[in-house]
Amino acid sequence: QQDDNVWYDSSNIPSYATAKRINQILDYNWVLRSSYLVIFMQAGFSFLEAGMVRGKNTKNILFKNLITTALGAIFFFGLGYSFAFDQGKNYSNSFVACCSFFTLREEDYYSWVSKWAFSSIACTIINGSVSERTKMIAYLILNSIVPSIVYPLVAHWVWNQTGWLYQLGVIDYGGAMVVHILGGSIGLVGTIILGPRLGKFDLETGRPLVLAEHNIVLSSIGGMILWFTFYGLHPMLFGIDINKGVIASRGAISTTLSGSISMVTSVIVTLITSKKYDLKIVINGLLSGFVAASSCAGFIEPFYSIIIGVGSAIVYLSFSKMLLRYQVDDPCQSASVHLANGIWGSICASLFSNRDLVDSVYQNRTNYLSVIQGGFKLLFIQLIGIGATIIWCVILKRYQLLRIDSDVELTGMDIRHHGGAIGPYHRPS
Amino acid sequence: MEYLELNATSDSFVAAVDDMWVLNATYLVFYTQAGFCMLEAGVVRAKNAKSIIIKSIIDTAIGSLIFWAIGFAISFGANGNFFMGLSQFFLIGYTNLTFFAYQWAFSATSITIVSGSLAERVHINSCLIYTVVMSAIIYPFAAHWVWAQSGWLRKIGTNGIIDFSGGIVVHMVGGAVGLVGTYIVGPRIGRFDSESGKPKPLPGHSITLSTLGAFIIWYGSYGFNTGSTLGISGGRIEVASRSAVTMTITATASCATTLLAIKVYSGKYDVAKSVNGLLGGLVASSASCSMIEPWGAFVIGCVAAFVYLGSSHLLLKKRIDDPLDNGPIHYSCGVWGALAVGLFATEKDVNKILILRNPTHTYGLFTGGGIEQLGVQLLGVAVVTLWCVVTATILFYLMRKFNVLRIDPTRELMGIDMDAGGPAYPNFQNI
Amino acid sequence: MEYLELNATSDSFVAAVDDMWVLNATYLVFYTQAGFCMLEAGVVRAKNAKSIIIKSIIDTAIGSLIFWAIGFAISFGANGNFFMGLSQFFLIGYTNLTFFAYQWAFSATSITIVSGSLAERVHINSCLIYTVVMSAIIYPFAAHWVWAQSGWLRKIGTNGIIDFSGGIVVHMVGGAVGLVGTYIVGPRIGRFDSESGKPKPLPGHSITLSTLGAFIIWYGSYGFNTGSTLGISGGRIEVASRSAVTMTITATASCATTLLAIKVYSGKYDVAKSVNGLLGGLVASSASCSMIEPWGAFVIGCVAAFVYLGSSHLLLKKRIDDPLDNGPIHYSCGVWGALAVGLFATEKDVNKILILRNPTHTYGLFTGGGIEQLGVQLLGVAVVTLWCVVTATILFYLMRKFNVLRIDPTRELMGIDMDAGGPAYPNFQNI
Repeated sequence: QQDDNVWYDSSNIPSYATAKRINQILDYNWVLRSSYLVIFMQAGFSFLEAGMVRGKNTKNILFKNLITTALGAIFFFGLGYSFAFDQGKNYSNSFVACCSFFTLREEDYYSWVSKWAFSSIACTIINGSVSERTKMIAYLILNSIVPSIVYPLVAHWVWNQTGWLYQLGVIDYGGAMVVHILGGSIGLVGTIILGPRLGKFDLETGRPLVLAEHNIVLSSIGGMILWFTFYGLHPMLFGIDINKGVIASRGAISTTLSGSISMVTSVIVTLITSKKYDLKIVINGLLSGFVAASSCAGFIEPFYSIIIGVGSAIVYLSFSKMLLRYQVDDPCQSASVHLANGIWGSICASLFSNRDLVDSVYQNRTNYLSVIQGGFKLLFIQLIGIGATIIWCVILKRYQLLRIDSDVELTGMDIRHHGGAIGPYHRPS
Repeated sequence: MEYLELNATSDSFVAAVDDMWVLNATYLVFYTQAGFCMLEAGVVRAKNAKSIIIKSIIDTAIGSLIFWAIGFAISFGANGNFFMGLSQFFLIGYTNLTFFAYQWAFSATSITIVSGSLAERVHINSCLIYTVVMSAIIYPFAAHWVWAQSGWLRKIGTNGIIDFSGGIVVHMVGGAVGLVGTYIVGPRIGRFDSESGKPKPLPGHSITLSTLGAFIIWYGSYGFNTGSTLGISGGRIEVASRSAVTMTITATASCATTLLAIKVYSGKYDVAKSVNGLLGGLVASSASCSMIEPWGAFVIGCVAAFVYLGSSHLLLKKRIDDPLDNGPIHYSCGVWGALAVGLFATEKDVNKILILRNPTHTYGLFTGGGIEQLGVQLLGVAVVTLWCVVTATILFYLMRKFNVLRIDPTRELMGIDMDAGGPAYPNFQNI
Repeated sequence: MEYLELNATSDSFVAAVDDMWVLNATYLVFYTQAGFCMLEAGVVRAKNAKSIIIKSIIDTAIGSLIFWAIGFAISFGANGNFFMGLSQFFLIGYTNLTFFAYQWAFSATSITIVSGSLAERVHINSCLIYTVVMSAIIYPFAAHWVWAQSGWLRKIGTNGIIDFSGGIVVHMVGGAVGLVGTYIVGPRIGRFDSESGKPKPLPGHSITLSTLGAFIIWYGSYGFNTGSTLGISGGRIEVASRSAVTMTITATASCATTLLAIKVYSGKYDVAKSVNGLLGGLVASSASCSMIEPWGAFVIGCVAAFVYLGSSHLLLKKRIDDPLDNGPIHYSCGVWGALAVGLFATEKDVNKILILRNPTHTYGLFTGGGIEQLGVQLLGVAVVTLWCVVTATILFYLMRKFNVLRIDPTRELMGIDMDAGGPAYPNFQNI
């Protein structure tokens, strides 16, 4: 007798291995597994951001990302999921769904995991923008509101079949609008309201000064983890069967190509302009390409990802330059990476998407030809989607963020609020 | 590469998909080794970073080999009696390699927990000894009793003991052995004030590393907790998604509660303790995650935070020095998670899990299933605790007796890394 | 998710699931890039941390682009002859994107290995050049000969050469090119005493980082070694489970043997070398993992440890400075793994793998299958080595000739990070 069946006896399991049933199981499997990868993105972002802030605020940013994830889960469970994807007999229109709070139907469990994973990424992107100078209480408020209402509504519009943007025909393959534009634009507004970090811009000339990141090695761990986990973010939404398997492989390839090209382009451009290999730009250039690919990676021929990648490097570099010119201080360059390239990617979706591929995963709606196939309607629709997301975020962001005292900012938050610096053995120089 | 030809029938196909699910989960569980290693390395001081890493590697490498040779046969070998499995040492004659791989990864996790408790003050040599004993004796017997179909705790009461994915077998066992070890070894030099007896902080050298470790453990826990369905066919994928949801809620609730409790109590946001709260939540969810409703998961998480904080406080009061708080996290929260099965398990889900038997009417106390299951869980917890405490006491007592346990005080002050070929960060200055 | 009606036929499921398996494995293999990057960053000194990371990322990005444009067509393009594939450059007309993605990730791994061997003393620019040559020429030809159905090594003897998941193609090629590179570049300043010629240690700046890297590589190797089944249907999942188990045994046995051998020899526990032993085990298992019994895996692992230690010692004796020991790990253990197929492969498993042909009676020497397979493996190893050595010698010799290889000595002493925008840790004081 073999003692290796801990819980189940397969002979007693009812065999409903019908085609439909197996397909459903595989969908679950695919989505759950991808969700785990996306949750692991939290580690990637934490290290990316922890390395890019100054040593005195490392603990603070790690802490914020941890608590973002935790609070986000609770609020998204309680309120957010219902606003976005309420599937019960309850109220649901094209703008919002309602109101089975704090309850999930069993068949929604796997979907909850994946949607929560997306929402936590959006929140973490915001943390990068407003790092090093925000009061903890402001964070806690922000990270309760975003997953309970801000993210859910956009997710409802873009991903839910009843959502108005979905019905218009908006394409979002892996969260370009719902995650990247949303997180990036809230972060940008936040960082504008907060103002730059002390000492980031010269008081007289207004020129940007260098506030060097304290541990770029850490950021590159983060960047590499993000590379891995983007493979979970991108092909997740649609589940898997033979058609979608092809789309997922296509997405993986386009994602890789777009990120690689974007990174190489950023490196070359920086080499020409400043004669240096700058690791921060290498990492952010790579991520820019991934973000741009998130709108349409599965729907395009791999060839077009070259254009997307080159474009995203230029978008990233010029947007971050523009922010500095207007004295907007974005410590981790989150707005340039996520907002600017989310927009760029969403536009690319309308330029290069293959209609047949889009049709094979989006059901019950009309899709339009992309620009290379001779149609312009999709372009307008994507622009409407981008605009709606940004406007929604900006409106909601107009409450006052509370900034920490300037002496705390100078000493560093780790000492003042977290009981000591990151490592007592490291002597800050 | 391109060697195999397709030759599928639909029966074996379903089985293949099930195995795929388990294999992927196995990889994730092995990956938690990286998480534990980083967590431990970050929490110790820089002068001991290298030695804790080497212990962690020894654990994994040697523990795996021993479990392959001996442990697995004791846990799950064929022809087992109520007490132990008796054959298939070295996997000879065993064919279900997927299941073996998964169990193997579990055993590695349990062993790694111990090295954290003994951090910063024991010989590296000692780790060879306790790894062998742990993976050949302590863990396998507990696993047999709780998990194998012939194990005696499995046969008690209506349902037998329920430990869905290792809250008792992995976490409690690892935590209890570590706790006994840390008690016998005694506190690190400088941990308690020699006059007043008050604890003094010995902060770890890199909170970033330990946070990285915690995130990796969280990620790996999705394999740990949802892979225990051992497949996705026959309704098991719903069990897996339930586990993923409840585990996430428990962990985040525990993390948030810890955070707020400390903020209220001391006015500071404490990263290290919040990370531990997160881990405590993950531990508390592993026994019960497949059988509870989300609200139950939330309650379990909130309570787990106080279980963790309370036991951590208690340890300090008793002047027991557990550098990583592995006792409070893995033992205390593991106990709480095991009991939570008897409190929150729902009828529908228990029947889904225990598909082998007739429909049962014994389940969680708070969900209306009577007190029996709670009693069985309590008994199981007590038995496993007793087993660990007795064996671990003998083990560590003998090690102390033969003087292979604690490093001498000068060495301890200089850092154990001196035995491991110099400091971990030769380019930086230690202060 | 909510988008789709379900309407699939059972054939398409099987194909979809197979693709899903391979895709997941692909992601894991790409993740080993993170592992290699961390490993390399930890092993170099702090002043070169940034530059090695840049090299590692550039390798991956540019290598991927070139392999997509040219390399894949040479390896696996349609209408190939015995020597090379001839069409489907830029993937034009190629539809099996899953297979491509997987091969792609393999090529990236092979290229990354080279950058470790050249660490701390070459221009960042140089990595652009060798990455292009490596991914357009050196790697693709080797892959075609060993893996493509029309490749000439595949057609030799009864079974042809067997390299289940890249022991020859990925590890040996990467290791050999790196070794030639490091020989031509010469040792780092200060590595060998200028008078006695004795090696002096240049310890890496962060052992925690390199351990993390090794753990990530271990995790990624589950994708690397078990994904090569290219699917799970038709009994392939059993092959995958076997690979996972044997790979783990080989790796842990190699790690434990290295650790104990060094402890016996020098009385110290050496983390860096144990980690390398682990990696050597992973490398040694990749050619053979699907065709051996667990005991064979154990033997392969124990031998791999000595293969690694021996070649590492030999390199130092010959005053060749390989900062990461990539030559001993990837080349020597790769060779040993390739030969191990001819020694330990079992009849049953070889027939499972080579399902395309008639039942074969040629397999491992020690398992009773005669000496033929060992001869074929030896020939393959020799051919691939020759190919790599010749092409790499030309490449690096030309680079040295045009002075784009080695950085000037002042720069080398200051650290290459000066070219990469300043030190990696501006908040910390280097000593």
